Amino acid sequence: MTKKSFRIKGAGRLTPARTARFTFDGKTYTAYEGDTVASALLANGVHLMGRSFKYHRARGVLSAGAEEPNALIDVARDAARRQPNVRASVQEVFDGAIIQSQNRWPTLAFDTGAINNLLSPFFAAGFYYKTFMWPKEAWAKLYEPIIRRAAGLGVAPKEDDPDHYANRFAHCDVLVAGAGVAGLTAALSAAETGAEVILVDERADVGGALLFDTSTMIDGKPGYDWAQDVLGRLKAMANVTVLTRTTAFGYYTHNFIGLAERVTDHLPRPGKNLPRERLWQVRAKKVIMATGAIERHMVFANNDRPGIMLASAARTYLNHYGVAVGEKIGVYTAHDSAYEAAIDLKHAGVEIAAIVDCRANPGEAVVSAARALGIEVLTGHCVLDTSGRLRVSSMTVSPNGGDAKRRIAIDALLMSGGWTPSVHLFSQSRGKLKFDKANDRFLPDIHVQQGVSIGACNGTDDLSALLAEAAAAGGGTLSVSGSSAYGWTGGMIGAAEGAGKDTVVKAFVDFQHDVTAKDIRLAVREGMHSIEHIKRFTTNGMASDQGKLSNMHGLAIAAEVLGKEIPQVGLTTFRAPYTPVSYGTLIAHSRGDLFDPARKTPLHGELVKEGAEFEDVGNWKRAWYFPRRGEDMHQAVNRECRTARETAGIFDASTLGKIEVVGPDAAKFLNLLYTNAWDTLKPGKCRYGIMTREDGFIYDDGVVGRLAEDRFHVTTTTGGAPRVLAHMEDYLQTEFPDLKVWLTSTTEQWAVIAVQGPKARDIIAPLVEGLDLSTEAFPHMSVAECTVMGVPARLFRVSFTGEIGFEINVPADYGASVWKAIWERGQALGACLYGTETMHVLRAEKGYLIVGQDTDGTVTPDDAGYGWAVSKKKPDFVGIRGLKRPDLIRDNRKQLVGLLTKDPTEVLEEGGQIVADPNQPKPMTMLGHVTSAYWSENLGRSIAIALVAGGRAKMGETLYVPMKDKTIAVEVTDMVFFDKDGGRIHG
Amino acid sequence: MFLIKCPYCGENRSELEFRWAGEAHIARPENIAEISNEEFAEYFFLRDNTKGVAYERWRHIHGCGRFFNAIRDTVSDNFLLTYKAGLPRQPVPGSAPVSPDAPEGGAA
Amino acid sequence: MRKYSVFAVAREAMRSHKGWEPQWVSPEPRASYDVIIIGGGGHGLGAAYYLAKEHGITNVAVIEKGWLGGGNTGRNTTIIRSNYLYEESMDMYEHSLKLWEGLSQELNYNVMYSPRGVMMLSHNTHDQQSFKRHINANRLYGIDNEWLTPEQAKAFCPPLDISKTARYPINGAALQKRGGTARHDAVAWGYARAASDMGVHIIQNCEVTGIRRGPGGEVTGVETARGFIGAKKIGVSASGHSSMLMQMADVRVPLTSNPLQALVSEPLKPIFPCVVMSNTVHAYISQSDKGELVIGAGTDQYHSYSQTGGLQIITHTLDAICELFPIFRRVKMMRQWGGITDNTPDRSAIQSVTPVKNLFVNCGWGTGGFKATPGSANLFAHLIARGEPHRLASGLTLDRFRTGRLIDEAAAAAVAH
Amino acid sequence: MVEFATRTLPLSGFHGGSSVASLTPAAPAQRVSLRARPEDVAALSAALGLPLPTSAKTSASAGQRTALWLGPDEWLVIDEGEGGLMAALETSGALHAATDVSHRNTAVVISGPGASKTLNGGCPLDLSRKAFPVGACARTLFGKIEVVVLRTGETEFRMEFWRSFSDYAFGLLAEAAEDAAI
Repeated sequence: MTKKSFRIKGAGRLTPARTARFTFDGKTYTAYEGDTVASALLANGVHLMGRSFKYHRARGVLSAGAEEPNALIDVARDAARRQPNVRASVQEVFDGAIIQSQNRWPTLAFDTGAINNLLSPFFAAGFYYKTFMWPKEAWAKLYEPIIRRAAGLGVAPKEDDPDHYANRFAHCDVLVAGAGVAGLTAALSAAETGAEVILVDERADVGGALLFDTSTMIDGKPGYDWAQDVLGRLKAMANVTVLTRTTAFGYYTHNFIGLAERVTDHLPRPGKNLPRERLWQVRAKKVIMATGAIERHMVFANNDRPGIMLASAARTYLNHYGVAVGEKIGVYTAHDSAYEAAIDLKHAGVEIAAIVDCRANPGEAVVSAARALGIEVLTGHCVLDTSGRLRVSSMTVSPNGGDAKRRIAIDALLMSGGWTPSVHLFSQSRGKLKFDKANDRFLPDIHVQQGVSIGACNGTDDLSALLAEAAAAGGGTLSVSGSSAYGWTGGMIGAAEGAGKDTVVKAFVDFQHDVTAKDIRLAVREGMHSIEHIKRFTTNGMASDQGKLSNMHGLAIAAEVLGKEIPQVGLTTFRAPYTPVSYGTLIAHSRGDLFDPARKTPLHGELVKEGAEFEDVGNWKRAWYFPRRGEDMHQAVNRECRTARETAGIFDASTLGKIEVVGPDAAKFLNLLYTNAWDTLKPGKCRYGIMTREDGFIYDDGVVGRLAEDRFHVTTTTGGAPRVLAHMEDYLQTEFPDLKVWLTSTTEQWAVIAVQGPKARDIIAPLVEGLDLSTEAFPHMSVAECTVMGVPARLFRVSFTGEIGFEINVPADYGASVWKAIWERGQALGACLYGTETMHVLRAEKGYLIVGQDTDGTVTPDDAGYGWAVSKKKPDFVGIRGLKRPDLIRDNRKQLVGLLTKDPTEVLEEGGQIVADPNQPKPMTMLGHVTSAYWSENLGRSIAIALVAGGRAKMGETLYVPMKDKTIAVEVTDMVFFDKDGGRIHG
Repeated sequence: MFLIKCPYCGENRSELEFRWAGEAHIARPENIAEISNEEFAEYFFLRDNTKGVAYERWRHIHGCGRFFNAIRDTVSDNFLLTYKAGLPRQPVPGSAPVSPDAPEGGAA
Repeated sequence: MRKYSVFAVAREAMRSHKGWEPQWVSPEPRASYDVIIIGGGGHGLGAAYYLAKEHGITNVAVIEKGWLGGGNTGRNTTIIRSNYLYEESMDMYEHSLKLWEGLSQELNYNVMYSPRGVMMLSHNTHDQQSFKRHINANRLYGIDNEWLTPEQAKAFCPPLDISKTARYPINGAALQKRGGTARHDAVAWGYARAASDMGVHIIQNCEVTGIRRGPGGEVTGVETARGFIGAKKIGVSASGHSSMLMQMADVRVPLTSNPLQALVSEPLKPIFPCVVMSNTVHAYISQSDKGELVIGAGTDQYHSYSQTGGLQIITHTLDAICELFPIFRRVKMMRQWGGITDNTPDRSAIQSVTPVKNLFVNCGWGTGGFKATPGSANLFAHLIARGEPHRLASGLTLDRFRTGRLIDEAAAAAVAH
Repeated sequence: MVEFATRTLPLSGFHGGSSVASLTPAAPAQRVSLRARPEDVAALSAALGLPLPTSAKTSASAGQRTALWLGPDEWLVIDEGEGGLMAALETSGALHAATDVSHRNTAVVISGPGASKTLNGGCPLDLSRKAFPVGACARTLFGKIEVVVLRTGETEFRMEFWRSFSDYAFGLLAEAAEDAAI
């Protein structure tokens, strides 16, 4: 094969001086800068670019734009920067691009998957619903894997994407989607009024149809030149943002538009600072949709061979890229626009074999112009079939309804079934469409958001009318005039003559998914009468082009078979995105460290220095345990537990939620929000509080300290802090708005250092000023404001370990410094640092519950053994009624109890289920589950807490926890395992 | 992503700043401790879940922090009106005023 | 009914598939039926099928306002599993899973039930405790569910990132091997075809506008776009629209209808062998037989019937997906859509008699409706036929909102999905 | 033998930005979350020496004090000088709730021609000069965290946020500043 160029000298707008080299399936090609992969391959005479989804049919590029269903390629910059399923008609060539074809094995030209084409009679629409059912197991084991391997198109990336992406929120007065004649005019009109304008176009260049339409003149200039002028003017205006290579992919509620801007995919060596793509989240006061129209193909037998493409695509390749798509070209059309493609190609010196027009009376002007150039025009004719294995080589032409067949040799065939307005964005905005019967098209009818449709997407065909409509949409006084060489008429939807009613030929409606006219007919025959059923049964319109070409044809064929009007059959919903959008773009910055904030306490740096292992608790990073050299977690926790009780332990409790409740009605408010009574709590004292929701189940708990008559320091669980504050605000603002009290989150104002153990007082005493720390002066459950190391602090005498304990709150910036001083003293006295794991063990030894671990949203205070915390005297609190419901006061509710394994060395599994009879058959009756279970180094045995039905009445009974490989016998006990009389806490 | 006019901030802000807070004008019974099981279920669980014009609460949680009420068409998702908490059920804009004996929500 | 088989397909292939009959017929409605089911999704069509098959009640109509399977049946991400926590849930979902296992053969319609395994990722101690509680409960109830180490999870799903440096590292997973997916449309169509074959009338494009009651308060039929149709019994099975329908009979139900979104990628060669869920980061993903990555997003926060949702829900979901599977960042979203889920306060379904005689309701399936389809349909048919719930659905009644005996899968597992 | 505690700032060591937006941690300041009813605003204003703003999205400054309207009964009062806010409010005699949040919040100053673009990398507010003039402020979101944004100059903003989010806030600001420069 000789290497031959299909570049036409003098045609197109690319500069031959700037070239790029790329490979396609391993073979190196040269492109001009600005070429798409498709135009570059066509310039090299390559039409075969892909294989279809189901039958693996050889396919060439069909279009020159985003609607491309066939030429899907894999584009790589390097091993990690590879993206499958890219449209060759959109992807610009960059130097060094590695392009590969997809869905073929071993090669694109010889694909064994093409056997499916031979078996296609078997693979009719929906065939898989009717078979592969026997034997029963075979679907998942045999058939499905085969089908899955055959399906799919591209190969997923195998490496983490090293590129980064960006996000930008933006607001504007006017967003214009589409920079063709209408969009440019509207944008300029709007911009001249001073409005903030964002103009977007998915292509690299503005102009829209002007990229191929060289016969239109605007303001006295060739259309493309005019477009460049307008672009220049817009870019010079400070109130205008022009975004090319940017797709308005979704029109969401309340004029919110998603844009995907492709920043680097066309660059040979993008700077490291550049994001690959940028997501724009735009809120526009007005959206002007100037999204144009998409040319339809003709539906006839074997309309899918490489070399067969849309007429406007061929014209774009010629007039913009300077490439002829063949040397002897046929045209099959139902619309005048295709003639102009033939005329342009003819002028460029390409032979036009014939124009076959299914209409008896096409537009006279185009016919005469074509004939004047010596082109054969066959009106009232159809293309019955084509031939050619990897490239079309002939078309068979016949008069409509006639028998005479003529075979014409060709190497490319241009089609036009007319133009489908791109109402995707409009439809996504939930606008209502109307059917324009005269032109077989759906057009925008009622805009339900602040938007307007102009130009081809609005069915405005006449250039002067379009310019006026666009200028008016922009809101300015701009006046633009223009003229087209020919007025276009015609168009058809549905099966053309060559795919007539009763034929069994493959006349493709949806190219990528290999849906043919006969598949649509079969669906209707099987009772699929709704267009949504037809779509789902045949998969028409569900390929990656989302039916841009196929929807109208499918609808028309269905309507014809059903004997209904098109609007009666309905239209499938247009869904975002308009074209596929990379996940990376949608995620933008939210990856790695920015995926979800990792909250760190003021002491985090110190904890790291001390070798802490961390665990995730909600968004927080909490110190889990502090292993010393050679220790595993178990050993470290045992040491920490022992030391804390023997000497003292130091713990970062900063993540504990804190809410400052301030105002004369503070106690009254807390009375309503907690089950306990608060008016009896004296300033300087603390109380453990339980919060229920209206349903009576435990919502949160924590120690509340009263600092003054009108000021409480409320603590919450770490994970519960935000929701507890929201819950409180809800009641305060909407149920008790007359209370004089305000809430402020102070979680992060304070670093909280818990010091627990017999030597706790000795450790902190020298650092504390202005407070007598003796038990007499400052007993358990006290709170005071004092000075610690010279800074104002709040000191709590509280304990979550059962030991004498203090929680020192200092302003967060001082936390690290105070922590260091405490740890220095602690070390000298033999104390340890401990983490959340030891905290859990120590509290379990004392039977203190953890909301969310020992309770789960179905546990009442009484179930948890905290019935005493529910005031019997208060006339009202949130939960008072819920607690009285029948199921909450019935017998045999699950109650928190202690469990001791018969074998003291056996540690139960948290989540283990409890039964009375381990030998009963499945399904077993389960009495409850183990909520907490630990090895207690201090007790030299395991301990556990469990929710057990009627648990408090089962003290001393033996129950069982059946595990996968053994059954563990346990005894029901109370929940306090260590220091049962509680003397140590007052020590 | 909705655009919601906060009646306290007086301007449209992104839904990201707001938290939906359920149906509006469901007042907590004053004598809640005394009501029947059925009444409690009615208050706490049963909802109109209106298809069409619905009254609902929002909170401008990442803005001014205030709860407020809204009238929204749950089919189109268009807001017809937003108004401050504590105001009685407002008439649907463009419709006849609510008759004085129409059931009123409480303070909520 | 013409039996579907490989031979039938081969025979039809020889004659251009001209011999296939409509899968279901859509006759003119009769003046009245023994039972009318409102809602032509999988649950409603299935209930009609089981009424005919197991209870001998064939004078049944399924009335659908749009097209069959056009609601949540055709909009969900098709996850099937039964490893729930509470006995009421295990009863229902395991019953359902057992029916899934033989559904293609039962209906002579390949619903493509694919037990490829559903793996739920554990990211922290709380997840681990919760998952083990489920696993142990499931095991003692006779339901498969097993704990995997991170390495085992990675082996089961190779694209998974189990590195310790991830924002939320994985500390294990719960795997139900019998869980998987099925082809959603096929479920609706398969039930419609089988029910139609037994005489059930399937009436599409017929919106119910009222429920008529007799002097004793009992239902007597429905007002529809095509006139009044009488019924001795009515079953409402209309997911997101259940509130509106029940209000036609003056019954209030504890439901909130929320948008739920999903999305698919462009088709890819097989890369993702199972179903993976993570409640902590909110991600649900599998790969369809066509090769699309099917991803379920969270619900939008507000109540709505718009079948659309916000872009922020989608981006948040994809954040999580790409954090778990970083290789997917260059994969593209091809299509997104929304459905309307009907959520109860305890995130468990309602299948119940109602205060109105002969009116039955099946609703509140939230995000879990698809997996329940055969089981729910089967037990709803029992409820309608017998007038009282089947043992396996006896906990799902409306009465629980009065007594407080909730089945709070949400409280127990953070998120039910 | 009491040693004195020293401060460790959450953003110490952070610096960055791009050619169009510099990112600088703000100096430590005293901050008070102030809550009060409308009838007490005058007395509190007098005590603070600046008029507490009563319109949404506005702030008021006097000397080194700035009061930001956060809600109809809520202000964030920042004093970058001597402090004394709590004491001053105490003298007002008016009903109010003041809570010291000096250490809860930290702040970054974003400065340069790309400042608003940088913020819009994560903030959904309209930050155009028209919608958000100098002195405008709002509690809002930046990416996944809650922040308070104050426009301190034509091309300068102060962004306040809770200290545990420092890494996230600065990380996202750094990426957004980089992108704003493109």
